[in-house]
Amino acid sequence: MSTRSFAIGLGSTPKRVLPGFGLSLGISLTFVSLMLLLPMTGLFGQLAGLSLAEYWTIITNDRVVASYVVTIGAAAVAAIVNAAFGLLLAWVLVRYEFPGKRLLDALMDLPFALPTAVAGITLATLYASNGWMGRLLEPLGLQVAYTWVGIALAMAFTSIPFVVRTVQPVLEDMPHEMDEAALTLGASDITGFRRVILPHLWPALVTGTGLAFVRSLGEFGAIIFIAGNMPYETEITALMIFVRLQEYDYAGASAIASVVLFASLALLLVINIWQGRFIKRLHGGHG
Amino acid sequence: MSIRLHAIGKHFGKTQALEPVDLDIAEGELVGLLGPSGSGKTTLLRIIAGLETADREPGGRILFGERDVTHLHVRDRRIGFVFQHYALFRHMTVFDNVAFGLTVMPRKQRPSSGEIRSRVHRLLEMVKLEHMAQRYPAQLSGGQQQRVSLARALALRPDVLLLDEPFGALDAKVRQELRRWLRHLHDELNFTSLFVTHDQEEALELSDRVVVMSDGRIEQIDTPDVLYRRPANRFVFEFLGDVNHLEGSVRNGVLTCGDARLAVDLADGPEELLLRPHEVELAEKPAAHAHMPVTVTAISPVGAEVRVELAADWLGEPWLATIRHADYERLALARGVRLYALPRHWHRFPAERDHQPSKTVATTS
Amino acid sequence: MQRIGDAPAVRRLLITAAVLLAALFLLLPLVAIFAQAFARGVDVFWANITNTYTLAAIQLTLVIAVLTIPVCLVFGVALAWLVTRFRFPGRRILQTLIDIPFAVSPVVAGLVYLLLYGRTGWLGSWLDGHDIQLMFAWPGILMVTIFVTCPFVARELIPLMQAQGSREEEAAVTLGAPGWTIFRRVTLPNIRWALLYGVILTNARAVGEFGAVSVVSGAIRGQTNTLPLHLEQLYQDYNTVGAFASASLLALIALLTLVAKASLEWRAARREDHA
Amino acid sequence: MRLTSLRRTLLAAALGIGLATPALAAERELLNSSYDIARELFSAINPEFITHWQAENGEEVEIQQSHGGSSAQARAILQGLRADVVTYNQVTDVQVLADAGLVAEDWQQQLPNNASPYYSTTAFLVRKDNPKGIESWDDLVEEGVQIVFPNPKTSGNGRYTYLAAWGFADQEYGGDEERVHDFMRTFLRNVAVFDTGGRGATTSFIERGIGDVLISFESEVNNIRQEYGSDDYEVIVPPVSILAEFPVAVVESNAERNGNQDLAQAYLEYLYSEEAQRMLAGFNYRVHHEAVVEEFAENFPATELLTVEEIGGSWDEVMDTHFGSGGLLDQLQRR
Repeated sequence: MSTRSFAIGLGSTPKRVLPGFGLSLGISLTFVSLMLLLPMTGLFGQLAGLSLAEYWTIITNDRVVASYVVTIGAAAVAAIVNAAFGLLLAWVLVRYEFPGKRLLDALMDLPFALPTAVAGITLATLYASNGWMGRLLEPLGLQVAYTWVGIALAMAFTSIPFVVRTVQPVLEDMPHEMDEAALTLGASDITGFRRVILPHLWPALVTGTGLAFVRSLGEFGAIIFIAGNMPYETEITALMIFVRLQEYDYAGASAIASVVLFASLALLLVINIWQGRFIKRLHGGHG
Repeated sequence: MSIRLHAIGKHFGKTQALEPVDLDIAEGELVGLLGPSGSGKTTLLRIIAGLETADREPGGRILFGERDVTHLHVRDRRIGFVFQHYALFRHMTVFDNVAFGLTVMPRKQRPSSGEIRSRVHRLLEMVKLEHMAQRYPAQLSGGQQQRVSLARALALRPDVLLLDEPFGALDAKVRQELRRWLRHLHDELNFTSLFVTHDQEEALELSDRVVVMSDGRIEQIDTPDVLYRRPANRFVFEFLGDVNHLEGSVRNGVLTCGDARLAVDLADGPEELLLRPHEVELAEKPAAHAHMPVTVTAISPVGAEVRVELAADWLGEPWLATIRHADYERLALARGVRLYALPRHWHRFPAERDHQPSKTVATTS
Repeated sequence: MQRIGDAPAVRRLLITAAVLLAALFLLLPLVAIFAQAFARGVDVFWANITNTYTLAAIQLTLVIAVLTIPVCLVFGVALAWLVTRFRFPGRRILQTLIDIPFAVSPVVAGLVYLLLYGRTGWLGSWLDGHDIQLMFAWPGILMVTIFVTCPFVARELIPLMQAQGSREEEAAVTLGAPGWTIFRRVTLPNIRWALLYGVILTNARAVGEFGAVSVVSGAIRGQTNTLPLHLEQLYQDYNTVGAFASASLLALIALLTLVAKASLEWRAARREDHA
Repeated sequence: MRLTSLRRTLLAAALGIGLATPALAAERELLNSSYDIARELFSAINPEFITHWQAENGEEVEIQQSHGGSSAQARAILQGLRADVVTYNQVTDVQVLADAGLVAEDWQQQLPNNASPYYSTTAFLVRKDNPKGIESWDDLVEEGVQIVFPNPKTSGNGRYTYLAAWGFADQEYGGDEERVHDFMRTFLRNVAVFDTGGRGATTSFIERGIGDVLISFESEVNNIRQEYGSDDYEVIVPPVSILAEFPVAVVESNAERNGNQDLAQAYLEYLYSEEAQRMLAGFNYRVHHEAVVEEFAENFPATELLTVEEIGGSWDEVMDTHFGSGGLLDQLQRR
């Protein structure tokens, strides 16, 4: 994902002076309906075949519920780790000059560019107890592969660019007077960072972390190799969907998928609304 | 608290932004740093603030009173700094912005929250924004934001107040108002202030003394009055106001330029004389010492004086003269009217003595 | 210039931490892929790459990517133009809808296509009756690939076009330029880097998509196996070196993507410096 | 984006389609949908069959292979993958197709041995010298034994393992349900990793070094041992285990549509030929052809093989009571 893709634009939109409304509307609507909405009817068709009670039973099956806990827990840990790690990386990339900076910058997009299945087998190879990393970590009592730590790790890997690439441009655009104002008022580095810089980055950081979290909820390919898939302990929700498919239980799969889908969309919506409010406060909008 | 600088210079990479300078500012003084962009004035201000570090060589020093702050971090210098674009914290209310400096003090020195509240309210009262305390910066006008910024800078009762083009981003009317108000505030609280501006009018109006800078050098430090009347060099003279040029050659005490003649007390040779617009009088007839025919090309009777643009064959660039409204009426000026210019004073800055005091000659009409 | 966190010790600490973490977390996996691919020497690697089925998989993968890009391009540009240049009811909803592929797990994305176009789906049964096969053939793979990649170009363009506003286009309208000319001569030069960047991301994802494709591919070796699927099968076949050889090809494409992206950014940064 | 490069891209795309569309050769093509670990097996068998068919009929044919998880494969056919024949490792996956009317209802009667040309059983792979002394199922519930086998929820292989353990316990405890459940609970608790498929389990056991014993098909564990070095691992075939059939069937509607009925039938029948049976035995599958059985006798230790029916009734019942959502497996795994 790009440096700028998650920024919320503030440009105003004019009346229809410009040409191309019909054409662009036509293309967009055709595409959205055929490629996005029409297929989704398949999902809802399956759901329509379920009574509310059946739906409820499927999505509250205790093994499935356990998978929610594992998935959300690991995704939350991954998101929090990424928030810290992503902030550090964005900070270093924006604020400091050092040899290899461009390389580091380019490397940030690797998880998006690398197919998740490749990431999955590679992480599993690295962090298994006889892998390069596993060999170092195991003696320290930290088992990564086949534990929820591994799940969180795979999630963190696939979603780190969300945080870096949302925070980076905001940090770049932050005027240096903000730092200076804080310093002239006697703030220490830590206070200045906490009270001036962090609040400034907050919308971007929350957005990036939120997107990372959403992405982690749906990730399958990268996780499944390293998860261990123990019932109640290291089974993720995406696996529950996969299992239903193996059982030819399309309705069940659709039901669980719909939970993830709605949770993700709701979260995206909340992020958008919240960010809109925040930005309104920073940039005006009286009252 | 006085400010003393000794041999403070600054390089950015290979370019010298500031030649080593000395500067003394007395306690309670309000001093303007004036110069065109790139003259080093902002760099100097930021070095005093501690936002930039002066070059190690030649080992300059900065003293606030008796306190050597040369190697002190900006946060420990106890200065107030006002930024050109206000630099308010956008995510904080006006109140929180002003209170920031107090709330980040180490716990031991930090005033109680009640005291912070009353101090901030006193400051907001002073900048006439007490009713805006709970607003966010984005909801204020530029002038209001700059007042908040000032209140924020004063909250810590700094020894020294530094302002970087404080009114540069505001429109003319607000600028005028804030200027007067700053002068008041300064006289009332009596802190030592140093501000940067590129607007000579602002510098002359506001300052006790003005430091004129160009190309990383201090050209002159003086009161506005002296500065205007006795500019140290041609740069200062030209920078402080409109200038009319007269180029010609002198022979036997008379400077000739085309069909214009002016009696001067100078040796033979080429000369360039400079005149302020108010130093040019207009008359219907030439005088004994000056025969300088001109044509009026534009008149602008706005303000306390009338500005008249003059052109002539012997002039490379048109001249500007400012005359009183009474004279304007008496002479019945209109575009196309032919008159004679009569210089009352002129100034001369010989090139080889660029940095020497100027020679200013009054000619009696 | 004094800034927060400028103290040399802090700077050194943070840079070291960032570089170390990035090396362990991001670079090491990349190294591991190539290390595994060449674990049994260059010859074995080469034999795996030039295997008929691998070559077929590479070809299919590239074809899918090449077909996906223009579709995403047209859609992305049309949508971005629509939502940034006009106000109309439903604009926000439309903008949210294109996030669906981000919110849907790829396996589910494949599933919904299968449920619709598969033999038992309502469209699929009709198609089956007319002997048209979309699923388990390259059109199906193309369709799900478009589904998962379609937001990239649009998401790249929308913030940019929003920030730029439409003054320039309006100026062109006042000068009497026809619509297509406005787009080609005014809009396109302003957005071309973002556009290209969107294409790069689209390509990266199109080449690497596994979850959605695996559901609709049918995995017929030499026919409907894309490179990621082929990789997974080799892995299933105890051919670790072969799997990682394919993985290294995908990683190589990823690296090319990163290089292309980085060089675009540097170019953009240079242009800004000159401006 | 330069327009010239765009044009070039489009041109390449057009060329690409031309290349990607399978060449419509005159010869007939047969598509075999199979389970994912059978790739090498059919890579060996297919050329032999092609030669055989050419010799018999003078026609040149081509065999295409599709491999994947057995259930996913059957699902693909349900949704329109036009495979002519299926060669699976699970009866249920063929039955699904029969239920949908794609495969003859009496498919198990259409070919010998329940339409299962070869079979296998569930066996153990242990590390060198068998340090935990694992010989049979009851050794697996010992304290500290770590087991690796694929998830019965996602893998047919895993289901056989689960059922074999159940069958053993059922026999051992004479049908005492309480004790069988206890046994199974301990057995499942000793599982170190539940990979989604057989290959994942192998990787965990071999490459990641997890667990003391890998449970998989006898054919698999033997292949693994050959692949990864016979010195480091030992194959243990327990005295009691399960009969794992590898069912095959013609997908009639597809074969008809493709005009491949004769070819499909001949292909499956060929699997019963001595030639094919020998190849199968070479891949460590147990076969029925007597001469071949005799030839390979020492590779396949005698063991009591329980059928699925003996353990838990029909596959349908087994799937319901054991593996369905909320079934016995779920209950036994509940914390």
